[in-house]
Amino acid sequence: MIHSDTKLPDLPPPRRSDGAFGWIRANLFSSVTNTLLTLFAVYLIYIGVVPVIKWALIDASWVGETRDDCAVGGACWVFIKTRLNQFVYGFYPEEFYWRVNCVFLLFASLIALLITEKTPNKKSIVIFTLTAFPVITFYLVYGGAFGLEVVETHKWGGLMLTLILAVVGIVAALPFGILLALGRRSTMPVIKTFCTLFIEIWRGVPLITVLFMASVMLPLFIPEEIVFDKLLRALIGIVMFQSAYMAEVVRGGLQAIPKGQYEAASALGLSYWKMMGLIILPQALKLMIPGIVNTFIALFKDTSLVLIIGLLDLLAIVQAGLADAKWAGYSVEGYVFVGLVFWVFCFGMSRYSQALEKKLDTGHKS
Amino acid sequence: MPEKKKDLAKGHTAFWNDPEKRSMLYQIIMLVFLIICGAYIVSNTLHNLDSRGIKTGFDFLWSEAGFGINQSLIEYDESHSYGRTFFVGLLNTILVASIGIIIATVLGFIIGIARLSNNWLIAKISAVYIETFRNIPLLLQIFFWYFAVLRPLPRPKQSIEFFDVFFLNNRGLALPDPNFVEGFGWVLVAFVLSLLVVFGVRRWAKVRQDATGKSFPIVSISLAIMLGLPALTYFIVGSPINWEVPTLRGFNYRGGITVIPEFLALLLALSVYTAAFIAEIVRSGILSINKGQTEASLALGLSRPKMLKLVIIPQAMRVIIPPLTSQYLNLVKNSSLATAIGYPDLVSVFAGTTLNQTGQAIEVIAMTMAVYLTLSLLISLFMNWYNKRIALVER
Amino acid sequence: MVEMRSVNKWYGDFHVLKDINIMVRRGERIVLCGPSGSGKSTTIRCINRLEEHQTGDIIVAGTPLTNDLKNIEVIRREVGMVFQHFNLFPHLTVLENCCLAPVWVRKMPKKEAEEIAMNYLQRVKIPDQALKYPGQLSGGQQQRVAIARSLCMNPEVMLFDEPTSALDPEMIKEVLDTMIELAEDGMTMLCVTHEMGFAKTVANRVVFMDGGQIIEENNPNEFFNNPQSERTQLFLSQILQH
Amino acid sequence: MVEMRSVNKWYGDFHVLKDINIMVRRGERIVLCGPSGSGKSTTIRCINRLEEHQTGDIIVAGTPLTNDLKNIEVIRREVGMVFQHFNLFPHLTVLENCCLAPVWVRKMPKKEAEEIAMNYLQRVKIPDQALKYPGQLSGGQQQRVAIARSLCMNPEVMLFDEPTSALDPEMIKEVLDTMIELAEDGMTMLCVTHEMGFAKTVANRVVFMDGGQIIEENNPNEFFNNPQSERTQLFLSQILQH
Amino acid sequence: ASTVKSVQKRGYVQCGVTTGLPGFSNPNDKGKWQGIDVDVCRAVAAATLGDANKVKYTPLTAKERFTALQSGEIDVLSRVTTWTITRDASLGLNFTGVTYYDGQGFMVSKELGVKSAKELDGASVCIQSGTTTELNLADYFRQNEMEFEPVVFDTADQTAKGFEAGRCDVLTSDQSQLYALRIKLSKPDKAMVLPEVISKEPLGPVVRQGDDQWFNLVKWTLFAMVNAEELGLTSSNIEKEKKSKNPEVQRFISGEGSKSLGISSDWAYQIVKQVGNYGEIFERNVGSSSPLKIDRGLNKLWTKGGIQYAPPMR
Ligand SMILES: Nc1ncnc2c1ncn2[C@@H]1O[C@H](COP(=O)(O)OP(=O)(O)OP(=O)(O)O)[C@@H](O)[C@H]1O
Ligand SMILES: Nc1ncnc2c1ncn2[C@@H]1O[C@H](COP(=O)(O)OP(=O)(O)OP(=O)(O)O)[C@@H](O)[C@H]1O
Ligand SMILES: [Mg+2]
Ligand SMILES: [Mg+2]
Repeated sequence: MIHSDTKLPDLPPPRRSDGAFGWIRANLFSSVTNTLLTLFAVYLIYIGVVPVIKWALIDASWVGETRDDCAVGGACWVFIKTRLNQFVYGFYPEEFYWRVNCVFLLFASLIALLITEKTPNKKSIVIFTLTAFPVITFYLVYGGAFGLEVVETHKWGGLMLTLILAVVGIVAALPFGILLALGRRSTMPVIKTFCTLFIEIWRGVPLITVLFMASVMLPLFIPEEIVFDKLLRALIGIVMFQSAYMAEVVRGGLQAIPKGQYEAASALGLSYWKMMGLIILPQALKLMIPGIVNTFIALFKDTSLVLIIGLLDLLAIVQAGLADAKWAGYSVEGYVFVGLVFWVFCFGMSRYSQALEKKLDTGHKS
Repeated sequence: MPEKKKDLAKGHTAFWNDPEKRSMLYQIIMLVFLIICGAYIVSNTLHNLDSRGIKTGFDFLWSEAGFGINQSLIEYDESHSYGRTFFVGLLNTILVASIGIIIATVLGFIIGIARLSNNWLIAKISAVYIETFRNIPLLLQIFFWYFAVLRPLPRPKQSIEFFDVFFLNNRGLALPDPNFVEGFGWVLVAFVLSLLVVFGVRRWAKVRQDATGKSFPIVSISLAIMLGLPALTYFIVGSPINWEVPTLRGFNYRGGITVIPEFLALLLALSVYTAAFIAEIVRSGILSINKGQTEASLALGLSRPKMLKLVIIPQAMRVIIPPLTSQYLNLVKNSSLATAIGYPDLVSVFAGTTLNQTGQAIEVIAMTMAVYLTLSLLISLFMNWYNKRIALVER
Repeated sequence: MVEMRSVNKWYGDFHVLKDINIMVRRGERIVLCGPSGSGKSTTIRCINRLEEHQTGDIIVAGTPLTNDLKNIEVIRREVGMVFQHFNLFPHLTVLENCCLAPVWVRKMPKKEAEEIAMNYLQRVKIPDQALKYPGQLSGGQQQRVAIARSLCMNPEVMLFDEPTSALDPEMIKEVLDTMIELAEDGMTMLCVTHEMGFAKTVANRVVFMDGGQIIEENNPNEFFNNPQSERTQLFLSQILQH
Repeated sequence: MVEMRSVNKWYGDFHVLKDINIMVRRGERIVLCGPSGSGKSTTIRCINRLEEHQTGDIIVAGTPLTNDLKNIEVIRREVGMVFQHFNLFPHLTVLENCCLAPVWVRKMPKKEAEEIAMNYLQRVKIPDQALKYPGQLSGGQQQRVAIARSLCMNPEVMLFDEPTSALDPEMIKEVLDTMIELAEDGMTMLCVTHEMGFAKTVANRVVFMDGGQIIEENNPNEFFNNPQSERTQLFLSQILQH
Repeated sequence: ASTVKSVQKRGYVQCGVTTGLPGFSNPNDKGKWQGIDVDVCRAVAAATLGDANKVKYTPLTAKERFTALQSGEIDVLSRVTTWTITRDASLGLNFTGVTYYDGQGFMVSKELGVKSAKELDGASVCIQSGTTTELNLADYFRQNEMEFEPVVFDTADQTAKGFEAGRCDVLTSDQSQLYALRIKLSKPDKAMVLPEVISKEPLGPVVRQGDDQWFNLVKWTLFAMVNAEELGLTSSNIEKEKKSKNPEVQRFISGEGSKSLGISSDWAYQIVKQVGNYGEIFERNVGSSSPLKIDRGLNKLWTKGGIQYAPPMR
């Protein structure tokens, strides 16, 4: 029995006869439990979100110069506005803001170039970002060459310091992380043991004790003649700590490279370091980017801990601003502002890493 | 054992080209380098300590501390030693970390599962929760919770009361403290007895379910027995516990047990923050389970909750455990941020006040780090053991 | 037993099932075949609501398949399904796999469920593997466990979605044998398969699908020896070349 | 060219290679066959030190294979190897894959290396794919790139480890053709393969291994038509059944 | 190594200060540090390097301060630090003198209606961790057989915030700090400082042991400032007084002792010129011309009924 020998036409799907209402039914009220959950969720939103919006947007004050310009009951964003420069640049001299801005601009454009798909010559941009860019940044921000006046590190602060700590931390941790990961996979027991111990110890202790050690105890361990800048010492602590985490990311990346790649490389006569440098690491690094971004997010958030050792990062400088008697009582605004800044950065990065992970995921199957 | 003759032409091999000798050389160089570095640091430190007249050694642990701590699980006052402050801090760290781990795990699992709910609103709220708390520094959240907890609470005089025995105010939550008097032994006996009974009932219920398929409200009955029997005994024997109910005297409630706001804030911050990460782990763990498993369960007629409980979660655990372990480790380490709001944990009490009063930074920091390393190690060991156990079931 | 009346289904804008009409009576054995992507899997997955159809009616054992969760539950209980990739639960033993649904869905005593399970395991000839984990079995054995697992729910209809296509040749036979036995015992079956030998042996009717529609439906004899439609002829010539 | 003298190898306690003696003269083409797990791969992997043998001598192009890194380097330069799974470098283009070793190991100028590479790509008939990435090629094309990559180092001997077993049937032919051409040009080859047609066409000798030992060694004619050992006969009967 | 030498080589003094305490060391809107403790640092820099601005400030919490000094992270700790025997004797530190005679007191919210510290039985007390106050507090309550709950914070700011949020009934600290913290409250009038002073808190700069030259330098920087006030030398008149006939003034300006201290001979002149004498510093930072308006009290010169007394410069 033939049903129909002609090809039936492709019809468009039926419009949901029940429209938005049907969607709501299917997604919110499909069963009793579901309905209860929905009501619960609506209640949560009602008690959680409504007052916040009222406080932060509707009743808030935006214009003015002093606290008298702020209405009671709403958020006083005036406070943030008047101190914004300080929150971004710390106590960096105002006349030199342009130097920091240049770095911000350069950094932003490099990042933009790196995350867009179709940038030509990505390799050289990566190399530029990892080598020349830090040098340029150093001379621009710190000065001391090309006729730029020196700006001491203790004047650095705010978002700028947060970014510097995080970026330097991650960039410097990468090579150490790679070495440690290679060491941990080594067949030489001494090196393997050392790297494993190093990684596990740094991963096992809280960052604030590491920062404490770096900031006030490090000078005990080195000869009196050698002096390090405080910021530099905090950075050393962060880099040590971070390289342990980075090593684990790298190890994961290395493990994902099939054994055949190692064999093919040795069969072609490449030596260990050439094999690593030309074949394994370039492939592994690509796989590691999501992991690196995630580590970076963690580090970025952790930079707020330098407050405990007296560096004026974004959180610390906002707190210092809150201590100003002229603005006493606006701490919520301050914290919300800091939270928002951190959130925007971290959320953006985590979205990027998720997208990347997805891409790599499909990329592997094909 | 095969007899292994080491191979030919050994004599010809240049020392530098023999990989074994070469790796030996590397290792010796590394070792020497490490020893030199170590020696250098040690000698510098010794020299610096000496030239600056700083005392060393662990004698300080036995001298009187002289400062107060507002939460201690063991008996402590100003006249106790610095060594004891170490244990006070350690126990406080363990307290907040272990409760934090439990809450974070429960919350994380709930939210991770809710994230996959087919109720659109619930799924979205969970997503917002995760994305919010994951992306804001913990330190900031601790500050937030501290002031969020403190601000709405009244002063002690206007405390919020529950049943005249619990009092909530900005000094914390005051609870009655049980003092055991004679006759309490019977209650204990009754409790043990009730445990035995419950155990028996559960066995019986399981046998009955296996035999007849009828399920038995085990949880509620067990609870009733476990609470009822001791309570009955308690009244029969004549209330052998003197509840020391906190009373308002002077500035504050005295007597009883007080849960301080620092603890609450830290606990909230740690659990809420870590739960966001755990939720993501749970979600990806569940998603990692092959779609076929879901389909097979549905085709067998299992409902969604049962499917999660019987099929998906047991398999997902294998994927979940390793990253979960590192979240636990993070939580323990993050508990050291207690120092920011003055919760008396190890870092705050020992690596803070004690270090400052004694000035013996090296000893104190070394002890502190050793504690964290040990805790990390213990957690890792336990989780690895657990992972092995479930992995075995799986195979 | 199973009735599909002008069922239509879309994936987004893609029209996968076009006006499908199938009627399976109690005790009937229907084989569904057709080229890859023709919508065979989708059809049988609609029957126990692993996929949702958009228009048309599906009625299983007298219960109409609607959005009502109660009905879906009833239908799923009455319909057993065997997948291409077995989909056994790897964390449970073979016996536990079989008992899971009877105990938790049918609220059967464990003892009884185990007895039934052993009974069906016997029927698929692997009672001795009951305490092993699926990972320890060969593909053919796993598929037989999957069949036993479905049978334990005592379903009215069994759906098979290419049960042998993930198996090595030696194993195909053992699974087909099991299925033939099942058919001989009078089980109602709706089976997607390319095993034409099986179709010839047990099917009451063969349904041929292409491009989301049913092209031809006939008894096996007619279907194989005297296909009516051009597309069927083409398909059969390809299949039989193998 | 390649000489193995009573080579023995253990994996832990497991004796994989037992007293292997193979002699490959310049221009000779040897095919190594035997059942799975018989140690064929291990044997040829010992030749360029992807595995370490424990006793016995291996001499390649006059250089003894010892722990001496210099010797290993020399040997690896003289020995090309093609793997079952191609093992191309996915992050480099085809051309870069080919030039990598000449540039970094032989320290050849890039220009020259590229010329040579294009030359060999021409020979394996895919010069037009030079700028693509391996992921964009079919399996057969990838394997031909792998052959070209080895040839670029201008090796004295080529080792092949089941170069066609991961390929679809249509692609097997194109790879085998490439290998036959190579053989006709006089390349010294040691080849693990189950392609008996290939063995008959080009091999000077066929070596049959089982259980880590060499069971039989003969010219292809004798080997296929008049196998001496029972195990060879069994093996051949299984292979030729296909 | 000689700290004087290394400071001169480096070109600046590393000075440990608080993380923010008005009147003693506090960064203003522009991030410029101000306060008595800061002026001491500036004076040390003026003496050592001839330029009061060559100071690098390291904000330290109470907990970090001694470790930072011990480790060499800072050259001088000028951070409202109380001079006690344990600190002097066993921490490897030396106190160079007293810049501010202080005593521990209590601040309470006026609402409580408390008039005396003796009424504080059972109170929760906000306190900064790692201070002598923490120890004195315990002593005081024990001695008066009262109970208390210590609520410990890391920095002065946080302590004040905790007090303001109602976490504790009482804030205890050195009296001067209480005044400083009070003006940071959003409603300073709601809080009052109780009359009791329960301890002696001599505050002064600290240096490491084992470098007597540096120790002397810091010590005599302080004395120079006190002596300058005694001699009537101020930053505005010292230029004129260069020609003064008074032999003591002459000795002061010509920089007695500069050789053995290893610094230039106008060191004392530079201190007064660039930073001022003790009285000026006091008035400017905490006295009547500051928001704190603290009475000089014990910190008056010995000639005026106080106990600020400096050995003669000869
Ligand atoms: N989830 C989905 N979303 C969109 N399209 C889908 C989805 N699942 C299947 N399809 C498409 O629907 C069509 C029918 O798929 P179906 O799996 O039913 O085919 P089939 O006849 O079972 O083929 P096969 O023999 O390969 O199993 C195919 O074109 C397929 O690509
Ligand atoms: N790294 C290893 N450790 C231990 N045993 C190994 C290892 N590699 C291979 N073997 C064992 O050595 C034996 C020989 O392996 P080999 O790969 O040489 O066999 P083969 O003849 O190439 O087989 P096939 O045709 O499957 O490739 C096998 O039994 C294998 O299980
Ligand atoms: Mg299908
Ligand atoms: Mg092999």
